[in-house]
Amino acid sequence: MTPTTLLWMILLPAFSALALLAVPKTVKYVRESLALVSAAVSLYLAFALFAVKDLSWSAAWLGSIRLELRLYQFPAFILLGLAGFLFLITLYSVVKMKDHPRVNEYYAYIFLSAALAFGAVLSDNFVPLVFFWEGLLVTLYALISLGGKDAHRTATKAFIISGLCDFAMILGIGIVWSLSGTMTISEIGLKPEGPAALAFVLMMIGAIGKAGAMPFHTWIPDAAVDAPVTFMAFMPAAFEKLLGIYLLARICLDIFHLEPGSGLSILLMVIGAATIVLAVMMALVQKDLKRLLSYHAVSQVGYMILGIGTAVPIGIAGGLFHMINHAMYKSGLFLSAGSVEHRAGTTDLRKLGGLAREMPVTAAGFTVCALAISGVWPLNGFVSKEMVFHGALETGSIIFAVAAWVGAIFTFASFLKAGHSVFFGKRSEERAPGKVKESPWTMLVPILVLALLCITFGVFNKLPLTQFIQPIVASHAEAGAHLDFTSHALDLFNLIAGISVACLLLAFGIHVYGFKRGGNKAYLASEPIHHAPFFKQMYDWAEKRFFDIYEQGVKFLQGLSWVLFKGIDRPIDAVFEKGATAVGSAFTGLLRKAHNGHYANYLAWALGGLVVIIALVNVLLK
Amino acid sequence: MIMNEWIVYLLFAAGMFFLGLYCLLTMRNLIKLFIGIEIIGKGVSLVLLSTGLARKSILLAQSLVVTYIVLEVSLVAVALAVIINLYRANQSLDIRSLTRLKG
Amino acid sequence: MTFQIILLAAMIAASAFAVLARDLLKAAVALAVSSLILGVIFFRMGAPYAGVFEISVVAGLITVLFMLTIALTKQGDDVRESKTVKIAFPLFFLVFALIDIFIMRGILAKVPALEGAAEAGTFGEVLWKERSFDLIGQLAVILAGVLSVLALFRKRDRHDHE
Amino acid sequence: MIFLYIGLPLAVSAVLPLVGKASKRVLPDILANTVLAGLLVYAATGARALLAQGPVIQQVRWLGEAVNIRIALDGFSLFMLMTIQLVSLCIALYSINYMEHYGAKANYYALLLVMVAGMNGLVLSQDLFSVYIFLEVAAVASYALVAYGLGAEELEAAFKYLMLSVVASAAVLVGIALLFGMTGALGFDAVAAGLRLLEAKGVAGVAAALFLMGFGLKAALIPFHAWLPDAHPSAPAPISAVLSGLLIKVSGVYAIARIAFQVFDLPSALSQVLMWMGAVSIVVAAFLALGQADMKRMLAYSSISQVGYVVLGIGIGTPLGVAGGLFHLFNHALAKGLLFLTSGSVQQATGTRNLDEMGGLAKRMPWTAGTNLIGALSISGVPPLGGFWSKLIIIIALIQTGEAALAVIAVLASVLTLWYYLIMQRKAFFGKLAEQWSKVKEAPFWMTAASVLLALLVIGTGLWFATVFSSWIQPAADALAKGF
Repeated sequence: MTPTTLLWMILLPAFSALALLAVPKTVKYVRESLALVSAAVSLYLAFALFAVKDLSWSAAWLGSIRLELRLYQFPAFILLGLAGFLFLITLYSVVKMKDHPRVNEYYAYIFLSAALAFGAVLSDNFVPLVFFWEGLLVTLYALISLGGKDAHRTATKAFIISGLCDFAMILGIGIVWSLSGTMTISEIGLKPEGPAALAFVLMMIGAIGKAGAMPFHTWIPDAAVDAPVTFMAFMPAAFEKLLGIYLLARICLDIFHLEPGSGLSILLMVIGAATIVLAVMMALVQKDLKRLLSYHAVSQVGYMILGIGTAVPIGIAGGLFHMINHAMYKSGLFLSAGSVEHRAGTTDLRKLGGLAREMPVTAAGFTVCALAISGVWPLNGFVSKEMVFHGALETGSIIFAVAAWVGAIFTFASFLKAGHSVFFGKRSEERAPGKVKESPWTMLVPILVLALLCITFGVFNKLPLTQFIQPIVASHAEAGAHLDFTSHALDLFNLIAGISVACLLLAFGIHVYGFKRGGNKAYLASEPIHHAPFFKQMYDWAEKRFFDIYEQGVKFLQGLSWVLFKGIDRPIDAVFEKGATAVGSAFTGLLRKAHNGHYANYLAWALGGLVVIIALVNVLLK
Repeated sequence: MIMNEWIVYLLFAAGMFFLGLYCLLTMRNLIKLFIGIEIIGKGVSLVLLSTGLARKSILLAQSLVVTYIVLEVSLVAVALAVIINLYRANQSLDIRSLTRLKG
Repeated sequence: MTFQIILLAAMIAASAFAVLARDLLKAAVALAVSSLILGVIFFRMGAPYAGVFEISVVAGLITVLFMLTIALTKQGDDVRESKTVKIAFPLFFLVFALIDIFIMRGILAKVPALEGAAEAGTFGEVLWKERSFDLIGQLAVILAGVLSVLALFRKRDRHDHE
Repeated sequence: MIFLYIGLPLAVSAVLPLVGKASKRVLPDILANTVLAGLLVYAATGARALLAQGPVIQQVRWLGEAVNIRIALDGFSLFMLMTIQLVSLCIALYSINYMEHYGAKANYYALLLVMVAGMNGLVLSQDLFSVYIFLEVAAVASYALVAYGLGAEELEAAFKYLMLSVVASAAVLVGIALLFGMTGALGFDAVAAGLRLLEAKGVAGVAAALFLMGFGLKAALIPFHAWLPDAHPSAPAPISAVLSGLLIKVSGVYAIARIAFQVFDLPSALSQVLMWMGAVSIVVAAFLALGQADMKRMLAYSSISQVGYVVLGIGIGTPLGVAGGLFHLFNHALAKGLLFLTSGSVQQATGTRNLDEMGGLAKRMPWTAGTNLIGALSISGVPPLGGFWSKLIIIIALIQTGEAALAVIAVLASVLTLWYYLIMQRKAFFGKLAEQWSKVKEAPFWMTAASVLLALLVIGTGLWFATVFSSWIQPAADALAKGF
């Protein structure tokens, strides 16, 4: 392992992207095998780098700015995760995206995103970081716009929101640079006070915007409908979460030293808690599986931000662990949804039902992942959520823990509803029996791998916690801190776990109640909450995109431009139109009439002009 | 005395200018118009040479006039070529037909 | 001086005839006559070279060019000049002459002038040595004229036009 | 050898018709462009060094003997030379493709070179009569070039141009004769010295007025402008660009400036008349441009309006005003050249100049549309392009001298300018692509290249205006203020 391997880690997917773009459409299998081989090699490289864990490489770039790459515990771990997801999603795409009209571009963008993401994770200098980060913005736009007709609008929305977040981050980086005098990330260690606090907030916006926290999330549910489902599993569910939370952790741990209980810590926790609760409330009432999943993708970010925001070791560890767990089960869920869409042709909960008989493997994978995201013992979600609860309680603010629990209740309730509607219960009347088959193996393998990983990381949580998470936190925590996270990982008999289990039971109760109220239709199970007095109003507003800052911003700008147009532009225009134009055109008309093309006329002007000038000069001379 | 002589020439030159401009302003035939230009040209040469006479530098004025005449020939050639082409294009030598460009 | 004034008046008369004549050929001839008279005036002013040029080039070459043009545009002859212009001419000319004699003369008499020394040398020396830059200009202007005539009478074959 | 500026183009143009017999297209293309490029390089490098010790008066030597050809080079002439060669080179490049279908390319280049030689000679000469001769050299070539298409409209425009121009030349000559009669001299400085001794205000004023009429007609100042909107649009596009970009400035503005400053020492009466002539031209021509539907005619009226700015700036007479006027001269030469070239591209592609028939051409001719927009923005005075800076300098100079009314006129007229250029942009390039233009193609390589080159120069002048201003404009303005 030479340091240049770091560079290859970035260049390999980049070159693959170019090669994939060049493969002609008519050639079969070449593209897919190339993509798979490239993804596999990336994964292998990531494993190899994970084993080394300590490398750095740098070269002069853009004049005095250095392209600095640095690998240590944390990036190595993220890199491994990214490469793993890249491989699984490529495998899945082999079938799912086979008939997409722009499949060339799709693969190219996926691998380009991977290259940029690897670069962003590895870079140890702000300039290349921003370069890679902004590059991701472009591929994000490109990938969403592959979705079809309406995707363009969503892509624009995603681009603008993410772009604003990135702009905030660049501003923050600028402040950090002026404060610390260096662009090399590993040399920076600031206390978030005064201007540094502002820088912290700005960079934080960049990070959580990438991860999709509220209020920067609104493009994700839209994209879930418009964009290819593999994109959802790839970008918002996996890559962007990993990158965003990775950067957030770097910001909180490396670049700044976030103190537990400080104002910024509480700000982060508030954002996290609000994201958990609000997004899960929205998820609960969705009638479309992909939309539902996408709101969960937002909601779960809240746990990570909450965990990291606690700034206590167990909270941070929980946040990071939740990040990797979430990437696994949310990808699994999106891929299962894709599998359903692939065979049943829809992801609308109202039109699905009883698919477990026809698609048992998909159903099993979905169930495991759904239980994991809901935090059911002994899956990985349970472990990481417990850690976040512990961390939240350790800061002494019970309210955050309560918010997290509320989130857990509705998460489980919504997944009961989703699973019940899609895979169990009665078969939908619209669907003829036997028409739907199980998906091909290349689609199932990624789902199963992810489901198995969910179980493994839950039952044998000691492995990831000691191997991956602990070293990361250890390198940043103060000496002597309590760093054994595994002690109560699967312990059911303590107060916190008890409350969690109670929450799950409550959720089950809510679901059963709603199911009965909705006339045994699972997709109506959330209606009682939907129509509860206070919530109804909120949901109505949410339906109207009342809380969508982008839509509101657009509306505001439209309103403003309307006011400007009617109030200022039109009156001015009227002055011009009625006043100036009338006078001007009369004058112009007169002048044009004078130019009648007669030579004698023109000559007479010239002679008259001569006489006038002679007179003028002589008058003025005296 | 010499100044008086100069004035006489200038007055007659002014007469030539008047004739030329009168022609340019009132006539319609393109060739006639150019005759007007020629008359103005004669006025100019007269002014130049008489000025040289008044300044006692007749040789210099002479060389100026010669240059001016050469120049005039060149100009006449071009102008008449334009007129012939115009006649071919319009089948008319009337200046009033030349009002296509206006506004 | 008196003879000179008579010549000048004759030149004006010839020019006026050139302006007013209905027949273009007569007008051209009148113009040539006017040039001839101017040439004689130049001679009498002590400028033989200018006189020769005026007579040979202006009265000769330019008149030939005029004739050629008139011949090439034979039907163009029938451009009807306005009658009132001819009738009004004496009136305008009288007004002008009065202005010329009484006002212009008054103004021109006041033209101040520096005393200058008489020049020495011959015409050739002046033209070739002092005004040699003008010769370049003459060359250029002849070149421009030739090229212009070439351009204006160039053959326009269809291929070129497309 | 400054004489090369006159001698080389003349010699080449004499040979070109013969060359044209041997090679119809390629050789004339190469020859003409090489000559202009060589002269440009010389102006930018060699001639600059000559000026290091101040103005140069060069005596041409021929066969080892001094010939009495005196040509003078100072900052002002050098600046004009630079502008002339720069724009004419771009135009010659453009002509490679554009003049294909006019035929007789060799003859065309020969006329172009004679015109350039005439302008160079005018700029380099230092006596009144030489100015007149070279004015005529350039003018005779320009008559033929305006009529080059040989259509009825071209000939009509050329005829009116010629007939008005000749009267103007007569006025100039009478003015020269008057000054000659008073001072007995023809050289600028000698005449100026004589005038100082005489203190002949009235007659000098008449002479000045005659010059103003003569050169004002060449510069197309209102009310002497009527030939320009006929002649400039009728000429082939590259010639329109030369006429609008160079000829009216060299034979009009340069001559006025040179004579007003160096011969008459710019009395305040002359300054006032110049400024007001400029202001009237700016406003009236801007209104006229507003009412045009013909693209090139609109550009032609715009030329009158912009020359008004130049004359206004020079007429102020303060160093800043003169510099601003000259800078605007330079900017306008580049931008108007560019605009006429792009209009030629549009005309060649669509076969029309009528703005109402166009629309959406930007989609089919992106380079043409883009470069046209740059030129239009520069002339309209949109920062940071060159036209903005020069107009700004003129306006500042006006305010400094207390001419608030003129400053307001200049500002308002620049709004008008923007207005009609926006009309042009909207009608020609923006909006929906009309059905009949769906097969229109972008202009050929050399035409696009010339437009892009000029556009880059326009942008460059704007971005590095301080450099351009201090290295070219300021020396020119200084030379004008000081004299030889």
